[in-house]
Amino acid sequence: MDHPFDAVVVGAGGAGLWAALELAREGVNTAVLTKLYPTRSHTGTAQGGVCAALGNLEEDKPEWHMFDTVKGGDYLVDQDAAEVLANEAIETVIELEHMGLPFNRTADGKIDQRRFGGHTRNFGEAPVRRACFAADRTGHMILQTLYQQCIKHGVKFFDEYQVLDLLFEGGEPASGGRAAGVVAYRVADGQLHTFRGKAVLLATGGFGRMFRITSNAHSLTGDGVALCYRHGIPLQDMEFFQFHPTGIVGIGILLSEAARGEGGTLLNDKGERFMERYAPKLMELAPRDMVSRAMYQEIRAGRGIGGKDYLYLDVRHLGRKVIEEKLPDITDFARIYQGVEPLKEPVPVQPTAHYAMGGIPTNVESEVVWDEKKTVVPGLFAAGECACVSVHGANRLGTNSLVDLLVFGRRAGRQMARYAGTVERPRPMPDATEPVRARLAQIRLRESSGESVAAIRHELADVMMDNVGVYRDARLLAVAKAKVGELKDRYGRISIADCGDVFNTDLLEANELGYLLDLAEVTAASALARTESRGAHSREDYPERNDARWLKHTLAYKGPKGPILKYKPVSITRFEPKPRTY
Amino acid sequence: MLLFRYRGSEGMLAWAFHRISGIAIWAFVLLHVLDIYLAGGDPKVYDDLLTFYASPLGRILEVLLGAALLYHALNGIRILAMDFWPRLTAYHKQIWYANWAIFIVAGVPAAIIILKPIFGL
Amino acid sequence: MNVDLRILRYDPESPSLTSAAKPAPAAGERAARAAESSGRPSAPPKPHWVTYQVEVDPMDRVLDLLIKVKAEQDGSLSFRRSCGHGICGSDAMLINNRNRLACRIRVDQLGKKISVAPLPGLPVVKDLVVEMSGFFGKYRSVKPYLINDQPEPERERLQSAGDRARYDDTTKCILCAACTTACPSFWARPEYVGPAAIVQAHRFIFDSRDEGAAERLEILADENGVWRCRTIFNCVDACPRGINITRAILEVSGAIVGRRG
Amino acid sequence: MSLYSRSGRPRPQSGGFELFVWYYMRLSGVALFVLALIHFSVMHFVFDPSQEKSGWIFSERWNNVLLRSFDWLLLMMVVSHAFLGIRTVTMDYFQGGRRTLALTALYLLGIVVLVMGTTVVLTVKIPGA
Ligand SMILES: Cc1cc2nc3c(=O)[nH]c(=O)nc-3n(C[C@H](O)[C@H](O)[C@H](O)COP(=O)(O)OP(=O)(O)OC[C@H]3O[C@@H](n4cnc5c(N)ncnc54)[C@H](O)[C@@H]3O)c2cc1C
Ligand code: HEM
Ligand code: SF4
Ligand code: F3S
Ligand code: FES
Repeated sequence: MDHPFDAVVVGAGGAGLWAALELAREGVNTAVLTKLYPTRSHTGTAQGGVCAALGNLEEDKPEWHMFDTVKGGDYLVDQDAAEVLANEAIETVIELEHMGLPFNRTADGKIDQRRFGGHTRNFGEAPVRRACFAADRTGHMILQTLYQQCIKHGVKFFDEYQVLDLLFEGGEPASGGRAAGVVAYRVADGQLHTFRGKAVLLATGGFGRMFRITSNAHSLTGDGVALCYRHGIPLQDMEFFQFHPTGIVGIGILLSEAARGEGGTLLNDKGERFMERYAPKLMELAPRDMVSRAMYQEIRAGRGIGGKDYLYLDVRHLGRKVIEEKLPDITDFARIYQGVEPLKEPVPVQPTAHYAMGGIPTNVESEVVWDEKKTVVPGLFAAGECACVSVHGANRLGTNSLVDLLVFGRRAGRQMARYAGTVERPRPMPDATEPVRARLAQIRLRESSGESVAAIRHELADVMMDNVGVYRDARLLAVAKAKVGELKDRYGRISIADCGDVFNTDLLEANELGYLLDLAEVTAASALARTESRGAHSREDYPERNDARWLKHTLAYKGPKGPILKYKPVSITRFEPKPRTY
Repeated sequence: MLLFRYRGSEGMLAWAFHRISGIAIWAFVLLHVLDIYLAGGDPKVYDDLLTFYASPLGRILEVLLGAALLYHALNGIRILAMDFWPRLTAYHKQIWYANWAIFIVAGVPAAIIILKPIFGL
Repeated sequence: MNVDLRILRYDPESPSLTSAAKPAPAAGERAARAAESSGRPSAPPKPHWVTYQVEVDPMDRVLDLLIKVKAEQDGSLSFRRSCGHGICGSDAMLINNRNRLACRIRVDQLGKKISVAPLPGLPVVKDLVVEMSGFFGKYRSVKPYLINDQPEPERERLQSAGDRARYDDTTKCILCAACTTACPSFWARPEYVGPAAIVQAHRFIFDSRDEGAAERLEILADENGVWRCRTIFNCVDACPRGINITRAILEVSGAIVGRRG
Repeated sequence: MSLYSRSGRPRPQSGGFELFVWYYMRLSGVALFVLALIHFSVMHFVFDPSQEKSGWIFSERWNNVLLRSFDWLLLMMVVSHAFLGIRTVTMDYFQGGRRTLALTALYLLGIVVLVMGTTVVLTVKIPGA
């Protein structure tokens, strides 16, 4: 079935919803496609907060926010984008409040703010209260509020329609084609639909599911990112993947940084606050890459709890009131998933794969750019975790992802509305669904003795966790690269149990595994090439940051025998790179 | 059927009993109106009726009716109280147990009084 | 530790190849079946119980068990899941005859025999997947968004911490449908707007910044609105977010009575 | 009201009546709590009707206009409360044509009971008076 629209938004997390809202306000005929019901999007799991220099409790300025973002990202941040982020954070947060978001309040009725890792006053002096929050359900409230507004404005949703391909008119992006729509699979009955649009937004979220221990949802398989890659658009800075310091041991469920923002501490087996040794000024509120590395070093030095591979997060001294009012969900997670009572005992934690700094390269208007000269792919947009405007550089600061969604989701919507007014709607493409049909048939119809999807998924998660984790070196990465290659071969021979049409998650999971394999390959290759340590990318064989050689963004193009790596410069406007200490 | 398969807790039981007791009392009231109507026409019928009420079976039925009425009345007040003070919902189980306490304290002596004659006391 | 996991599976009229009821098809038959299945109008799927033996850790959650069965025993088992930690609302289902989120209930809380069935009272699509459009339609019907036509101030609207606390409980809802589908009133009359929608309406009716309370109360005062609640509390027992739903419902009916009576 | 039809929910019907039923159930509930319990205890503990002769009810109880009105009020309350209660139950468990049928039967029954009850209370002559 063919659906003609003017704009197509893929993904209904924070980024997609805000873009859809802008489009609806501008009266653009928009379809929002999402493989989950919108309220199931991963934005809903974000806990801690969203940063904006409102200065409600103490003096704060957007310039400070910008500086923290740039420094936190180890100077790989594009500073023009970071400036936009820090400035527009304020108006987007205020607008969210106007939309009804139930922020916690200060005594005088303003939006309450708390401390978060890496956010400081006066260019690094001391932690500042910048994270606006709604208990520890900030993401949940953002997702709900934006969805509510979309309903109010009559946005058309196509729930449980999974996009399986992108359509271009006039050739692939590299040969000047423009985005023309998407092919989507209706999960309920397995039918393929085409959605035509002048402007197409990808807001499909992250891909943490390539790691064994991750805070990411099962559905975060990088669909949009991988589809771009397969259409010749390069992926930027994929070697930078953030490990969050405090995941629940063994399963990776996140205990928000808000726990530390409110004063929680990290302890080793001897009961020491070991962060004193690694970041004397900010202690536990140093950026995540540093804290995760510090934890790994403690564990390696045998100071993990009982000599094992985890440490303690201690919030007992915060008192029942703070814990129950400001951290209720986190407390609940510890109780349910670990059987630990945070009021009485310290909570065992270990770093967990959390956030993809890299993704689809875009400019500050959220347009996808496909080469080193930032040439725009007409009509194609990306925002949210799947995109890389590079406001996070080599390491994202806590709360900056939600700001990223709001600021660049909104910009995407506005720019799409402008753009859609200037071009004709793409013509119907009768054969558009054919490649997808063929791809699915290959998986669906192979006889049942093939390779197992679950086995490949597990082996992938293991090798990525063990070899492309917090610490890396040439040998580990080479092994990972080879292993992923082998898994890709085996993936070519998979077979599945379900060949029906109705809610066939067997088929969809098999297809998603293909995306994860592509992205894992790019991640390993990009990481192997970057012979320095920067932000979340720590090479033990190259422990220093090397600005002379590596102050540049990686661009990985799909080649016939694996990724082809190119580089593009970092935009530096105000802050010259300096050593990064806290 | 779902109603029997689903494992509800106190609230669901309280409702099921309330509904059942309401229906049961209603059935009794129907009969009661009918019998009084007939008795109004013919004192003889009324005497027969009274004899039945005095019989052991009649007394047991009366105790059951009383129990249904008492439960329904108490739980009705529980619902009313929550309607007017929604905060009380947090204690709906406790209130239900308190109802049972009252039910026993008030109901058992009453039942004894009604049943006594069966045992010739 | 081994558990018996009984799953109430619903086969839609399409070829599931290894579903326990059917033998795996011979080579070549797969293509024929797939071809035959496309585009066929779907008949209501048929239910049957299937028992799986699963090796588990007591701290595993039911969702882990389902994933394990799908990975190791039968890939054709369908269920929804996403976040895996009780925050997205995908995997509400009937577990040991009570509605819960599969990712929030541990094996050690359930015992060695675990039964899993789709949410009661909604049409089943396949296995543990139910049709949600009616549920979300009811959600939409209560105008679940802030209504305030006053010009927006430059900065945030002010709200006291007390006014904020007034509706805190109902902001937690993740629209998982566990409550509505646990409600005997809803089973009896599927037209009942249901506890989830009332919770969502409550969240705005009691928000000091909202001005749409009258419209929503009007909607909820109708035949299928708050009056259908019989204070049964199954909703509260089922809610994975621990919301005191009945209280919210009674506050809404109180508001209607207060306005009209 | 476009939002309404999109929602898949029927348009509002008889909203005012449902509110009335809800309220009335509660008001009559309170009244019944007092009246019915008094009635039951009077009948069983103050007098024991099974110990009385048939004349008692006519000679003592209904000689008093006040007690007669009390019984009539009680009857009205019980019948209306129970009647509306059963209406809810009926509507819960019967759909479509069967619901109409069951409700009609219920309404008829209600009228019959009211008429019968009122006749008894109003017209019964006091024997021997
Ligand atoms: C546990 C956790 C806590 C976090 N806490 C914070 C925090 O406190 N502060 C902060 O700033 N950041 C936080 N983050 C990061 C932040 O939440 C995410 O980066 C952000 O929510 C991503 O939003 P998104 O809009 O890009 O995508 P998502 O919210 O992930 O949404 C993706 C959407 O795309 C759809 N989709 C995906 N693939 C397809 C397809 N093929 N077809 C159709 N639709 C598709 C999905 O259905 C979904 O609607 C946290 C992340 C995690 C995991
Ligand atoms: C003695 C005092 C009584 C009180 C306080 C009382 C109270 C109530 C209340 C509050 C309800 C509404 C329940 C709800 O909406 O969920 C109700 C329902 C009902 N009552 Fe009563 N009631 C009393 C006596 C009676 C009597 C004497 C009868 C029968 C003759 C009766 C029959 C019913 C019925 C059939 C229902 C409907 C039950 C349902 O919907 O599940 N009640 N009662
Ligand atoms: S109120 Fe609770 S049970 Fe109901 S939908 Fe919301 S979260 Fe789920
Ligand atoms: S279970 Fe149903 S009846 Fe009311 S209290 Fe909950 S909505
Ligand atoms: S998977 Fe998200 S709630 Fe269970």
